[in-house]
Amino acid sequence: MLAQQLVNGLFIGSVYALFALGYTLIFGVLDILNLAHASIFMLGAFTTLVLVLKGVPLLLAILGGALAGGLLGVLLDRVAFWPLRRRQAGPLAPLISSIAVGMIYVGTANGIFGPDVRHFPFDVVRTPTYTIGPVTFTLAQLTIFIASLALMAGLQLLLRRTRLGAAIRAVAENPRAAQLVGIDLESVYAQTFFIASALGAVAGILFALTFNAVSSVMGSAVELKGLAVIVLGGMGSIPGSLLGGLLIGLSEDLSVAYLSSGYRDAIVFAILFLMLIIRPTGLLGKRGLRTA
Amino acid sequence: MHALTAFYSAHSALINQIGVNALLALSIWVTLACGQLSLGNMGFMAITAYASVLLVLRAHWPFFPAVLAGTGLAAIAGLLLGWPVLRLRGVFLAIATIGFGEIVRIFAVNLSVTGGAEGIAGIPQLASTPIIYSSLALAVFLLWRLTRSRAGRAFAAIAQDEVAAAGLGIDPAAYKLAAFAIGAAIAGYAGALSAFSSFFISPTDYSFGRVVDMLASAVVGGIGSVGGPVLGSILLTLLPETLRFLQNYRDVINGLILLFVIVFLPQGLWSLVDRRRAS
Amino acid sequence: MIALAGVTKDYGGVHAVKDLSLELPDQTVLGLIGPNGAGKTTVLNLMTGLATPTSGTIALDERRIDHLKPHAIAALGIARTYQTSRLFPQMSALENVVVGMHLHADDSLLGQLTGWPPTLARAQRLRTQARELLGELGLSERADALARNLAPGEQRRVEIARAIAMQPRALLLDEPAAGLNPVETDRLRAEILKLARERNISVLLIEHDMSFVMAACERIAVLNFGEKIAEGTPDQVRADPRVIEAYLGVEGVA
Amino acid sequence: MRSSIRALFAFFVAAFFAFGSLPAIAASGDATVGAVFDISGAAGSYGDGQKNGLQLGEDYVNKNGRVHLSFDIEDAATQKAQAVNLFQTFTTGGKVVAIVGPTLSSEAFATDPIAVSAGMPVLGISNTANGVTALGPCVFRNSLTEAAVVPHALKAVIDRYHVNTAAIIYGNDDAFTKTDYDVAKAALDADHIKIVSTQTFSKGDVDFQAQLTSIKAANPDLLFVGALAVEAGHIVADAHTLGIKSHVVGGNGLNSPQVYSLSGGAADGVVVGAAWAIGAQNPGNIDFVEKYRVRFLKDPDQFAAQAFAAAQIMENVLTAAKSLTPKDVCDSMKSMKPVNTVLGAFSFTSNRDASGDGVVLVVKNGRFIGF
Amino acid sequence: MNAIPAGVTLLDVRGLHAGYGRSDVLHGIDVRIEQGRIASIIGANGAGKTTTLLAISGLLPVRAGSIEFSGARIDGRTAHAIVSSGVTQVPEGRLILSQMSVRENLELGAWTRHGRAAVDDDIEAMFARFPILRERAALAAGSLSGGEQQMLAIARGLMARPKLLLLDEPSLGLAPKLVAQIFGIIESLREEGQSILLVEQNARQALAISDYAYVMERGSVVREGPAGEVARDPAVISAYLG
Repeated sequence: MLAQQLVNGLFIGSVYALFALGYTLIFGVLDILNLAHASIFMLGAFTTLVLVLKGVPLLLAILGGALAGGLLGVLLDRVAFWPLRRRQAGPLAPLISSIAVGMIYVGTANGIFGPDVRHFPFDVVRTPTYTIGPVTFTLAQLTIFIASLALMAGLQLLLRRTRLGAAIRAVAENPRAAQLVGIDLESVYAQTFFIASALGAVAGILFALTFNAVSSVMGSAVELKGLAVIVLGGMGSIPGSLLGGLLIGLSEDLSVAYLSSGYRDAIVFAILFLMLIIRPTGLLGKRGLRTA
Repeated sequence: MHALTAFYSAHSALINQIGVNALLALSIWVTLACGQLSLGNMGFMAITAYASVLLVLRAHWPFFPAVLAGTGLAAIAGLLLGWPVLRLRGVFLAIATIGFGEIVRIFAVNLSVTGGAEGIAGIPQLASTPIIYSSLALAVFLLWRLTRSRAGRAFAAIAQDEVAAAGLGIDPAAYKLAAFAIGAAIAGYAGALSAFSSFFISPTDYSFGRVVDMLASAVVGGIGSVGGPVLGSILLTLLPETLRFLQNYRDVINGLILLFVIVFLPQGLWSLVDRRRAS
Repeated sequence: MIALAGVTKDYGGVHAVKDLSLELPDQTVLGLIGPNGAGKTTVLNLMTGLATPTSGTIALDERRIDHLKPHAIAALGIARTYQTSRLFPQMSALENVVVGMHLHADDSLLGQLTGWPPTLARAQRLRTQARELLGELGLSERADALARNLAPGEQRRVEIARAIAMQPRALLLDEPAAGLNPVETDRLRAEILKLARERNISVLLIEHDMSFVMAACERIAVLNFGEKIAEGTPDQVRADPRVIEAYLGVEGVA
Repeated sequence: MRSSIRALFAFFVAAFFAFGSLPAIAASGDATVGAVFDISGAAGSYGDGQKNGLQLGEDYVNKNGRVHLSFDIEDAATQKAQAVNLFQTFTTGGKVVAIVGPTLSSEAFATDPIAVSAGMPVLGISNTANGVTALGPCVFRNSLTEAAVVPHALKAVIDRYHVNTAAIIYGNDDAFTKTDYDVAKAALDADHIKIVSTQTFSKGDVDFQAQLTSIKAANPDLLFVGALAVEAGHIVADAHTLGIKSHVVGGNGLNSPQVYSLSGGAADGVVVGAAWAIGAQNPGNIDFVEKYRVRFLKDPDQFAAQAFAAAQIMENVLTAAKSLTPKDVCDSMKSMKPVNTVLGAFSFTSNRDASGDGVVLVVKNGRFIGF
Repeated sequence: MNAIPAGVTLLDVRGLHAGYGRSDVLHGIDVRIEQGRIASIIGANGAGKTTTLLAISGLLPVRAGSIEFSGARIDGRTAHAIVSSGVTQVPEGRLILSQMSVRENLELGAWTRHGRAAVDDDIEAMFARFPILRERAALAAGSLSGGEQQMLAIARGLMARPKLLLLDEPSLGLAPKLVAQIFGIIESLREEGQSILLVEQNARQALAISDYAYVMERGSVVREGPAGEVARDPAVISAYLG
């Protein structure tokens, strides 16, 4: 049973990690806690669902969902953060404006799709189940796990090895210094939001495909977990969000298995709380995005 | 006059909700005034609400002693939470306190004394509109006086530069703990008033969304002065009621209005009332 | 009055301050100079509780203060200013100075909460005193301006007024003349010396402007790589070959 | 800019005073009945079905012509405070003679006392928690509680198969699913079935692998699921994926097309104790299901059926009432004779609860049929 | 390197107004810099020297007036576009990227340029000019001492191959010995033909290495002329040179 619980934890944890990646990227670059991230997670899934129902092949539909998520992220930045940036508002205002945009996004989904839980046609998502020894898992779960790792590695490479990555790191550390060497700040912000939000959307799409459920409130399932992940792993740290995600996933599954399922979330939050008290920078924090 | 009584009898619950929500927004505001973003206030609400309701229903205490005992409990919980999180700032503090609030809620779900998910029904209606509004008036007055006192100056100094404040002999830890305890007590007290004016409580009443509402009310109203959170609560409590006709699209308009205020009214709605702060 | 004995401060294996012994006697103006990164600001941080010595002791009138919290050290009468302004940006200059009176403010909380007239009168008196203090530093007209709207030179003086408002025994100034031109520098030096003399405040100041240091200080200590390489009167220090080598440069002081 | 902000503010002040007259939009017919459902928010999918069912019921009643009836359906958005305000508006507006709703039991505990003190009858159509009808002498419900349906479903499975051990998974942060647990545990204990594993989850969960892995290790003969439709669908799917072979049993919460739409073929064989069967052959029901499909392009669920039945009940109650005042309507409800509804022949017990044992259904090829 | 012959006007600022919040700090500034020369702006704290540089480099919006650079208007352009057109600022407080390595800082300095090989050559050139940076190349820039950081900041500014270098208080907070070194660097840059606009508190030394000087007071230019003349002006001596 332990083996199965570990595998369960790794799968769900990799979704948390992928979701938290966008959170952490935006926090690292702009010092903003973007509470609208969960709504982009949800809208990405809805976009893919609509595309699939229109007959678009699944892979293309996932790409479409990611693209939509990225664009919604850019829009979010434009309406919620850009005006505040211009007048150099304190940290509280962006928190509230991201909540506001989250409400608008969720409300739009609610208006269009209603409150029902939607699902993909079963012939699209039916995946074979594998049993290896004591462990059972589906192809979808395996895919989600590998895709999460690959996307995280990709982001890490982007930040370390590319021109855009250097610009993002420079802006993250000191926007004014970045401007002085000729980096277009707004363009870097927009690209950061695009990447972070596209990743959030992909997390939502994979989540929806694994559990075959899409609903306007699906973001709330990961919203607070995402926070726990980035705190545990270290705000702004990309390997941190992977580690944090996997640890939260594992702690959930193990506390259900060996402690009490009723207190599962309490245990997650207790870990989060203790982490903040003992080491506020998280397991891999401090090094942060800047040294990725 | 008749129209007023008729209006009151049709909307007394809503009027009470506004009063309670204003107190809740003030509870967030107190910690903000000391530079701390504390988002665990739904936990304090729950602690006082359950404690005072159980004291009244099971131990047959009178209303006010029960509520005050519960409020004291919340203040103690505020100190106990405040102490370990003292050195956390900004979003880290916010996240830690959210964790606290969620833990309280999960305990309320799992304990038997709280009635678990089934909650506690049949709570007597002891928190009348006069009680709620005189409490609010008193809280506003005391907090307004507080901001002008030595302690209030210390709060503001810590909020703006903690290191410099300490350099002037202000003990940041003590004042931050005090702010935590005051905020917790106000949140708890408001939670009790809410419980004793709504017949029924259950853990759902103390979820994360609740504290988001409080914070939004405080910021939309304006955190520059004590009147802001009250104004914000009036708007944000009325908004869902007035926008009901939009059905599933209601949240879109809700969000747009919230966004509008944040983007175009940096000092919140209060700046419309108090022109000096309008810039 | 304040005595550092054998103080060492390590940051991750690097000595920011090494085996430093230094005394700030009563009613003295002591200068602390040295190249960038020599550990001068660290010394101030150690003396005000923002940093804790790795080893060694810091005492105020024989009383150990090296493990006290910053606010407790401030309460014992040590005030300071910072390299870059740490005024409370959303408060007026006057309010900044009133907050500086925290330790001596006598408007009780209960009196304020109830609006008790004698308390309100006491609060009013604090404001009057603060206004006078700002006047002494030539800031009467700027008293009600928000601190963040003040010019850097004005901010510097408000910060000094705020520190003086604490009624300290010792005042530690971190580069008070940085960014000021010679005329402004001279004026500030005069103001500081006058305030210190009138109120019996000992001053420790870090400064790069040698004319300021030489004119203001009775004694000067020189740090290099966290170690004290010289201490003495301005003339002694100016002539010290080690100081010239490490800090002043061959050309000496202009 | 400044003036437009002032205008906005003035708008809200005006709106506040204007919406006192909110229920005035109703009442074109003889009697208006208020309805408070959670059409949006977390419980939106239940309120949605309820709204549809009630709208269909309104047409049905008015076509019959025995009484002219209109429902003023308002959305409480799964916010207790909003449900309370709506109840207060309805009870003080003088326009409605009865209220249908609210959607959740937890809301009912907060709203029904308002109706009780105003002498307004309430008909709950989805409140299943213990003690709801005890709130007052005019609080009724047409929803069969879990206590009424779950033991029958369990008994049916235990009688048919070889069952020695059982496991329970339920949502412990929801009054409805918590009641499921209490009822199922009592029933299993009474039958001396050993409970080998008890697991809980929270509202909104989608991943149940951890709990089900523990259950699989305990290898029970029967798995009782105390959940609402969406979570139940995921549980059934996950149980299938993990290869759990136990007989799956559930209550009213599982009586929804969502259970098989979310789990695909995995739902086959799930046994459900419920108040209503989509395939029930009484003529009223066949007609209802057909009309519902035509109008809303999907299958009705139990929430919709119970809402439709509420309209049928109100039709009889209002026809028989001495006058169309809340008091007489309440009296008429108390003395109501059995009525033919989509739920079958319906009557209230002396405690104003729904009488009857419900039905036991099983999922076969994606449809609910009699067990 | 420079197409424009020495002595021709490179930067022409006319009637510049700029400021923060509601009030203007600059009330119509005129500043001109010729190709291959050093102009310096001296003045009291808060006179608007840094504000002038921020407005030129696009970090602060120009409220009125014009800025012409190499014959083209650059006021209203974004900061990064102005860097691309050949104006680079080495800011007060250095603003090096302390968590990135010294080499990465230099590479970022060449952000607006293309051609990897030329950039690498220039990094080598910087290492030759500032040998200490070569020693520290792989270290996080934040671990450098104040003087080293100032050298890195100047080197980073030069990496853009600017037609005009704006230096804001390069000697601020540096020990006297290092101040002399920094001024030595500036002087050698002029000898190479680099046009520079220098803002300095240290008026005496600034005037000593400049060709031309502006004296600012309360947001206006109150005196200008060849640096030698300004340095001998009795009013300037009593106000700024002490």
